[in-house]
Amino acid sequence: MQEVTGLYVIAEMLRDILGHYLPAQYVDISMSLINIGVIFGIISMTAVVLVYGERKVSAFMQSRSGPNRVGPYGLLQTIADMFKLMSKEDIMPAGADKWMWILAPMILFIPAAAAYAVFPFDNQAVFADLNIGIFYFIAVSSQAVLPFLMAGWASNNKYALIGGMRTVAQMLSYEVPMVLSILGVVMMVGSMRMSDIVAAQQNVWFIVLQPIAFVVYVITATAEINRAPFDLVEGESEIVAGPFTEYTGMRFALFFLAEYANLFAVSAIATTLFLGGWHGPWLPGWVWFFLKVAGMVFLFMWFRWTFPRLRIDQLMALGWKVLLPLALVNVVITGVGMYIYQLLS
Amino acid sequence: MNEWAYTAAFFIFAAVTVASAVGVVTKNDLVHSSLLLALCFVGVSGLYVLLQADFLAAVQLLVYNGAIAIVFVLGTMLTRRSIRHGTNHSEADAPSRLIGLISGLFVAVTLGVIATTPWNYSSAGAVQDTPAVLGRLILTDYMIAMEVAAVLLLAAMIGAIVLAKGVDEE
Amino acid sequence: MLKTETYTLNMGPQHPSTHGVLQVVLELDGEQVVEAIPHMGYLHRGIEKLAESRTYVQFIPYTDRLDYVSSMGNNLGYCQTVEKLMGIEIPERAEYLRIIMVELNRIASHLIFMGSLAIDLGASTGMMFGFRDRERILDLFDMACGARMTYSYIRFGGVSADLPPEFIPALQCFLADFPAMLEENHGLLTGNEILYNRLKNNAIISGEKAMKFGLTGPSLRASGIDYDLRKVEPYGIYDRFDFSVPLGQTGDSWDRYLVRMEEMRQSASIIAQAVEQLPEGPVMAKVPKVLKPPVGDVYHSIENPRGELGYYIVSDGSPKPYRIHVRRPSFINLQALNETCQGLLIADVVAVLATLDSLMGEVDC
Amino acid sequence: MSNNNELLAEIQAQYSRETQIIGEDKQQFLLVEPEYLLKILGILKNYEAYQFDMLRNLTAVDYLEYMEMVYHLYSLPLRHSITIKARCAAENSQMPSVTSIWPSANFQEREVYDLLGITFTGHPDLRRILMPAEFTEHPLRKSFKAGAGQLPGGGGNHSC
Repeated sequence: MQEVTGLYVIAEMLRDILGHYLPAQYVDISMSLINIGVIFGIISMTAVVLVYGERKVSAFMQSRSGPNRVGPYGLLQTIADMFKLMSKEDIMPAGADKWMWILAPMILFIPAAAAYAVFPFDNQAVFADLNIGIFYFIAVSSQAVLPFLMAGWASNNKYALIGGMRTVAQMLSYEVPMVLSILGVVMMVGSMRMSDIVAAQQNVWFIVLQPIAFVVYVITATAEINRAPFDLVEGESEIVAGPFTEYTGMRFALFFLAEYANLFAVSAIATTLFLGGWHGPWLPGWVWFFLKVAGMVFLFMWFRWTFPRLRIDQLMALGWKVLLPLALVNVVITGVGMYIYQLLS
Repeated sequence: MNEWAYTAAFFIFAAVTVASAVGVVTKNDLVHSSLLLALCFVGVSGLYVLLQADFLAAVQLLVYNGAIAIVFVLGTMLTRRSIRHGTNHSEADAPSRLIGLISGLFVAVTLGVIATTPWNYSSAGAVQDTPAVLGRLILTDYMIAMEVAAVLLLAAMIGAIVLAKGVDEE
Repeated sequence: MLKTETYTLNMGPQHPSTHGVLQVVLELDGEQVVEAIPHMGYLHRGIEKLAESRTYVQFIPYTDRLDYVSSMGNNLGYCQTVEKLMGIEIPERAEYLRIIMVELNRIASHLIFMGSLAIDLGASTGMMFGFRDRERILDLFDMACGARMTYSYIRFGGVSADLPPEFIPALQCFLADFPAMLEENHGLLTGNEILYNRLKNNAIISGEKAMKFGLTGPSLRASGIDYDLRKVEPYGIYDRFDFSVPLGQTGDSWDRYLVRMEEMRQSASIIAQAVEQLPEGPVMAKVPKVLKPPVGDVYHSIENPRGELGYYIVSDGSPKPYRIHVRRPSFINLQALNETCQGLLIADVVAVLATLDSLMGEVDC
Repeated sequence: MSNNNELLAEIQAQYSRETQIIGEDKQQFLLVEPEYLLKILGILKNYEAYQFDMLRNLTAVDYLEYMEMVYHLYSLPLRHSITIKARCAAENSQMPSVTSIWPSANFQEREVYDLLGITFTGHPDLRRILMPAEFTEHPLRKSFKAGAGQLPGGGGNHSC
């Protein structure tokens, strides 16, 4: 094990302080609660920061200045928007399936938040360092399909329903190459534990050893979180806003919160799997982690603001005919490479 | 903390599983039924976690909830919306009564077996790295079984593609 | 094998990509279009009826509001028709100014086409680029006539005002920058694999079909039919300029896009030639205060960015027209929508609407 | 566009029974009897000497005593144009549809039907195109006086 640094030190300090006042068994519970609180803090902060970031990035790419009125450099624009959304009228379409309609955005938020439990923000700073960490992430993020479908169906709106149907087609087909692209990394590490994966990259990042997997992962991840050029689910010029068409105010905001939470999540996974997680010289580990995540987020934003949208048949063809074989080939190459490496050493 | 937390978690997951399973049968709307089925799967995977079978729990989530339940829900949603009420009849007609009777008998027999079996408690600790062990088993002892299943699934997939593509009219 | 039922989806009149208030009733089989029937009239203002109670001059501002992204062309078509009816000769300088304005407006209009096509296909940056570049042209118009959208700049006998001194340097600056702008747009959109795949071999309208639908303008030329009124029936002084008419090969959406992109370059070349040859002199002929065209009727058409814009005017000798009919290219081009969309996906309907480039202000008149 | 006077004279000479030339020297048109309209237009489109393959513009004018249809034709291969007119009664106006010759007349004939109330026989889909379906009048008729409240609901509720 490495020497203990960064966030873990803070956590230990906190644990010490709590230990003075509370009996031992409550310290664990309190620390869990604090961790959960921190994770929710991160989720809501990422949404606020990323919405602002997205607007500034898009403005930069479109030679505009972006938000610049509310607060210095428009920093408070997202906060203002949040208040605006909260004050909006809550409209429910006639003929909507009431409970399903209300539950959909809330349920969507659960997998988005649950995925954060396994991110190694820093050395030892994982809420739950499961031995099936990355597999847990895949399983949890696959749950995002149902809420979209519920929202689309419950809205009693054809655009929403088409959007819901597209979600299923898209997410199910892109999950397969995504899993296979991750498999290459898992094969090399021999473990699905997030901290093991990061530790294995101390010398060489996996983006060097697994370039194909990285490319496949980035493309499939873009599709998983429904961002351009794979934003067919909301495809605003075709189906208005897909499943979100009938949602207003806070419910609409919840969808967006989940979208940005997911954007952060896939970037964090890319960082963990391919970019060496919290490894990096000079700076503390968690700073490196967030810097790399920011880089990935920027990449996803760059995609969104330069690419047109694919058509549904092209999307499916790309997923099944290009990415899936590519990911399979990568698995084979990895296996052969590992075998040769073992023979040589 | 651990003891009562686990107990509480068990009862919560068990309640969710049973309640949603009952809902699947009694709900009047097929779409609601299939969504409750998804919830039931989630409850079951929670129970797996409590049994320290976390890999199995994740598989349950991914395969049953992430794929099978979605296909169920999708299928039911594609039926026409206007006639969705009463798509899942639960009238007390003769076949329903018969099925109810058989199910009741099945439950009674199962409960009886559970109650009368002398269960042995395993003293061995839970396997820590389940995926590795499972992977090794699948690729050695159960190789043929897995390959057979794979071929079967492939055939099913080809069949599905043929069905979905349809045949030209002429 | 699997039996599926079709369903109806109302696209519009309030929809992000119908470019105004067009309603397309889609009959869908899954995402595949069985039928796409356009319903228009949401923006119908009865301009043709209004014309009958206005004098000839009073009708000029109404033409601005037809195809409101290429108002200069509408002004020109109407003024030339009335001039033809009355036999008014206009000064040389005015002729050149008209050409400069109309061609600038063609570029502005095609930039909007490019932008709206981009946003309809999900590339919002393309739209921003289009509108950003168009802004330069609107500034020029603002300089010349004080308006950015509804110019009424071209009048009977010439144009409403001579250019301010700062106009020509600004125009030359724009012309110098324009190739770079176009290059940037090509780099963002034309070079994009996804855009290419979305448009190439999609929604093919053969030359024969284009004639059947009555298409005109770039959409017709994309199908390979050489019909540009600036060449086949040069109005104004178009015969004095050296330019080529870009033609498409297959008539797919990609050709419709490329033809318009190339037309922008040709327009810029026409403007450059016009600026070079621009004579000094008056910009307005002597035209009577109250226009009373002789009894008779006349049809005259010009090449507008969206196709053949024709005016049919019947005069009974009074100061007010007896009847004005406008042949609106957008309206007639919409005939292609239904048949072209059949068998395509929803996403393609949007692309077809964008590449046919119908503008509702003109469709509904 | 120059109206080709010699061409007009030639056509008129050939089909003197069905057509006549109206208008002065600079503005000459070929007036066709409605019952021969389809025949003459068909000849104009298909005969090698004419080849009017493009229907540029189609509209109608209300002259109170009669309605006048105007067809502006153009030939892509031969690059010449011609104007054809045809007249029908102001009441219960009826005209043969030219959609069988030029399918592109579809929308324009619908527009004329909608705004001027000329019924086109043989049109595949003769519905109102700009005005709401339940509107009963024809606004471009000279007898139509525009005013408020003529549309159902006071405005223009389009019901499709």
